[in-house]
Amino acid sequence: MTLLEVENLDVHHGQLHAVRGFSLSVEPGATVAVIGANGAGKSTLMRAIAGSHLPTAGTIRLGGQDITRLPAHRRVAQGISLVPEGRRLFKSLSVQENLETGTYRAGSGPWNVDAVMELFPWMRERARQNSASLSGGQQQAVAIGRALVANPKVLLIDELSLGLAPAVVKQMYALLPRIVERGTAVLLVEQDVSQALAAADLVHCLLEGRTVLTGSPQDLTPAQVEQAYFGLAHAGGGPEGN
Amino acid sequence: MARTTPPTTEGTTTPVAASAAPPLPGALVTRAGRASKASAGVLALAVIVLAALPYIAFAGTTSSMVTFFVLLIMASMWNLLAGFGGMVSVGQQAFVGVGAYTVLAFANMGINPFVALPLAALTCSVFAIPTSWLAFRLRGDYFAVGTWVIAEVYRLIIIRFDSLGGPSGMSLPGLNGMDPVLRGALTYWAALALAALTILGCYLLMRGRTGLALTAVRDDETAARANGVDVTWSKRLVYLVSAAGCGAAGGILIIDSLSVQPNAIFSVQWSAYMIFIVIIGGIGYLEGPLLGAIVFYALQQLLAGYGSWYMIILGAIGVAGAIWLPRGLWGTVTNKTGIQLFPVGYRLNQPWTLPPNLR
Amino acid sequence: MSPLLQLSGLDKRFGQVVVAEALDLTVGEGEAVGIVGPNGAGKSSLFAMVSGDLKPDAGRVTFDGEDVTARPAHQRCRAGIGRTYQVPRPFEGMTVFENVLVSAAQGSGLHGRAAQQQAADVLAECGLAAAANQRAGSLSLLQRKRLEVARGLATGPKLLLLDEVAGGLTEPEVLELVELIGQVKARGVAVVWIEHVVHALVKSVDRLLCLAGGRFIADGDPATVLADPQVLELYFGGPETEEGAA
Amino acid sequence: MPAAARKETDYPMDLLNTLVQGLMLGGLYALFAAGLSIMFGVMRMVNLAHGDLAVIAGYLVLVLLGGTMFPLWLVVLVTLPLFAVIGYGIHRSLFSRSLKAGPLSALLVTFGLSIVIQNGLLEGFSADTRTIDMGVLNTGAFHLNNQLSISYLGLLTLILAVVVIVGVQLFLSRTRTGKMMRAVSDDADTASLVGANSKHLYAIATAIAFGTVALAGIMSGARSSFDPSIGPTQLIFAFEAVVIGGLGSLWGTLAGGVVLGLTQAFAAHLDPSFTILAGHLVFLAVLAFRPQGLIPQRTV
Repeated sequence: MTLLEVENLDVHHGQLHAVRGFSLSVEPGATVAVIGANGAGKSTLMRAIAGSHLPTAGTIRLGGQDITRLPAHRRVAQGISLVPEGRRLFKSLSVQENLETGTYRAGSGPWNVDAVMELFPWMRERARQNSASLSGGQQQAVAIGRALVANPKVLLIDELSLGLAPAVVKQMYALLPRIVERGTAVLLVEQDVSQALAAADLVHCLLEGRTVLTGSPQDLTPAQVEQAYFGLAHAGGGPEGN
Repeated sequence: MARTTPPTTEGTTTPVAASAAPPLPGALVTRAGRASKASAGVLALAVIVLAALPYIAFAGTTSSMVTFFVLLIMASMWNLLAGFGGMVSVGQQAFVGVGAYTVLAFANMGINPFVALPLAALTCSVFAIPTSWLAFRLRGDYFAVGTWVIAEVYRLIIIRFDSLGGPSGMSLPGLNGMDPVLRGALTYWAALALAALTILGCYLLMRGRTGLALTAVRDDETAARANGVDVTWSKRLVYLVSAAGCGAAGGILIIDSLSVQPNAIFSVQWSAYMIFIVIIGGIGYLEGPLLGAIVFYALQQLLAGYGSWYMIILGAIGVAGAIWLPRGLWGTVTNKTGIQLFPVGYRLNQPWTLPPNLR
Repeated sequence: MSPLLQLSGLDKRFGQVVVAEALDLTVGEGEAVGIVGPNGAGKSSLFAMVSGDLKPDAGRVTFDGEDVTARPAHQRCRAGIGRTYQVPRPFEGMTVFENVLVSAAQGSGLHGRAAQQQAADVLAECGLAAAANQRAGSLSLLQRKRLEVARGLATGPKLLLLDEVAGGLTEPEVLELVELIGQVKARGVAVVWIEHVVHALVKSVDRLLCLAGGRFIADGDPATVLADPQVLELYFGGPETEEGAA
Repeated sequence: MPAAARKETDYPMDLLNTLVQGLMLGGLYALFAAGLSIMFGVMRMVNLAHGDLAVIAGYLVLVLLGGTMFPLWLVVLVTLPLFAVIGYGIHRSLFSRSLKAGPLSALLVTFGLSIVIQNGLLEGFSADTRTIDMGVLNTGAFHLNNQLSISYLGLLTLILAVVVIVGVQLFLSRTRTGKMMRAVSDDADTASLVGANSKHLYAIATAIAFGTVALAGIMSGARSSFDPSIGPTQLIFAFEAVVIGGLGSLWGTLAGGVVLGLTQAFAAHLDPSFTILAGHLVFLAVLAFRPQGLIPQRTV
């Protein structure tokens, strides 16, 4: 049965029609990636699924239940957690406290603060430190941990690799299987195409708010992806290329 | 394309003149429409009728109208300050008080209070310079309460001067010998003249180069700065102008009541009135204070018999207005109809709205 | 080309985040420079430091032979630095014409008819003449982006900073914008353009730089920079993984 | 001269007495300021009706004492939670709407509320001044020697101020709700992504602020007389304590209250008519030379 189902979603960001007729479905235990250049509407899409930004049209269903109009803070208990773009840790809270905020409306499941600290052993030593003193990669880890302890059915990650050193990006992606193996589906948006292609079971490429290319990574050629990504050829990147 | 008509520059073209004839093909912009031509006429007529009021109405009526003009002046000044400068002050009573006491001080020196009125305005803008230096360190809510404290400081300093009556205040010398009817009429005319001057002054200010910059500051400070507007200078100018206006209003108040009481003249109530009038009328619109003052005055007349209930109702209306009618009455009207009483805008004329090859 | 804008040793950090580290950049008169780079690389902060919205922690900004590091934003604008904002910031309560008139009157210091003339001309050039008397708050995204450019131009700049003016536009709209920037260049105005819509950028600039982690990692003609392994790695994680994914 | 000589010898004791009185007055100001500081710290909102709420609490206690057979401690115990509940309700119905309508709106709404409260009280209780009779608390004091005495009420107020500030500090740092409140204050949008309902949490902050200001109003009503119009004065003192101490820092607020109390006490010692002005001038001096306040660090 489909876990998360998005149908014909339209989202406006002020005057900007950021997401246009977007549809997607995520199966339990799957990793789905949405790729695209900046301004393609990826973050707006994630925020709409998480409930921070109400869509103008379309429906979002979780486990068959319509949650399109549910406010963000109530979606957490339903099983949706978002790791927001730019980490957005609570800067006056310590590492431990940041993780604890995630348990506020947590569902039951394998994740708790201890389990996250086992995943990232360095966190134990720095638990009392202010989160603003962490490096970018460490902040990203805390942000993922904060979302995980709510035991979401679907974990949304907005720009996992953003602003991180390549080595750290590899570490972050290495984590994903360990999250998925405990039953959580992952939906992520990414500018870093290669990592997304390597990690995902299914890829959507977004250009100006529309899906221009979709498929499993094995079936897509680099030329197709590059075209869709930069929009160098119009009409949605056919395999003919440049 | 003949573009031989004299240049249309701001300030020199009155709304009446600009709309008297249809714009010539070469005129670049128009500054006023037909509605404003009518409204200018109505306003001028209103001023003339009001000026004749002491000859037709009872002294009681003209005396209560003085309050109306004072409130109109204060509210216009607060609108300039908060609506265009983004500075929400709860401390404008500082200048109301300083203005009143300046008239008193000059009267003590033997200068006619009516003559002292412009001096009061001037004194207030001088006082506003060091005040702004301190107050401009604060933003938002803190600016509001900070200006309030500054007003309190002015009050506490002034009551230390025994020559100005100390904490209990004193009566205004210099007008005692005058015939009460004549004095009442003179006060009325002074208030009317100042109110008309305030509105005209605001209009001319907002119509000119500075007004355009101020409107930009109102809409987006950062973008205004990036497009060459000296935001700090604009704000300081507005602050000084509004101090002067409130000072003149304070001067009228002491002339009208012939005495001053420090707690009353420095009361935060004046700020409450200004805010109420502007919020109800429409903040950031020149028409707002005028409409708000009329509503306020009407409510005052209607509810005057109910004691403190009057203020309770005013407060409640203010709360409701701030939440549900953020643009005020005038903002709502003008957004729906596009009507403007005081057009300060520019309309680019027909040929210029076409692409160059079609002009 | 004599240098118009010179940045030397700019440093800026917000807490742990470095947005500029010993940053140097020289832009010649009339030169068109593009800047690409991932989100959070410090591109918008760079503009803010040039236009005076943001104070660098260290380093100097020299414009037209003068050190402007300590000058406030409005003075830099009057000196000839025009800019646009990534998220358009029109004066929503004013008409389009009035918006541009603010820049013409305050930014380029023109008075009366001359300012109005300049505003009208810029509107025509930017394809906004027909919307001149509309309220800026009612504009579409494309029109807002054009208005940003129009205001920047009306300040009479020697240097125009464009911050993602093509983002969020449809393909034909982007092409119209590219044409407009071409006209600006033709008038001898230097342009620095930050853009994610890379194909629009490469059509317009002579030189491309890539900013990452607060420093420039590539600088050269657009084709070379876009083929630079470091740049590719930023976007696609390096050429070898690119093949690996196929 | 014998008179002058006697004054000379008493001078240190005199100063000590002023210091003690100033400290206790500072405690009262800190108690007033705590609520203002909490609301600013959590939701960046200045409640201009803050002082008037304290006055309502004073009148409510008077009414309850007069109308019921309840002893004072029970009346206080009823009043504080009642105020907290009212605070929660007012936030959900009024403040949250005004916060959404923009920063100007919140200021205007609370200012309007202040006018409504002042005039409502005037209508209900007339302009006569009143005091809350707390029996021995009002009059009693520890007499350390014949110059130096510490009044029960002053000491209790100071202790309550410290207890309230420590208590709120512990609540924010130790409890789940307190931590979420800090999270919401940092970034309300992100906090909603971990399940925080910012309206609810803000309303709790308002409830705490209302409860503490009610306590301040009661203590102040026992210490000196009050009438419907003194709210704005209380607000200004509280505001000065917050700014002197440093925005958003509760410890700073305590320090700010004490600085203000000491300033006023020493000024009164020199010239009673200079008392209030001296406090204002210290406040303006802080604005001019140390706008970040004494303890600028944000702890709320």
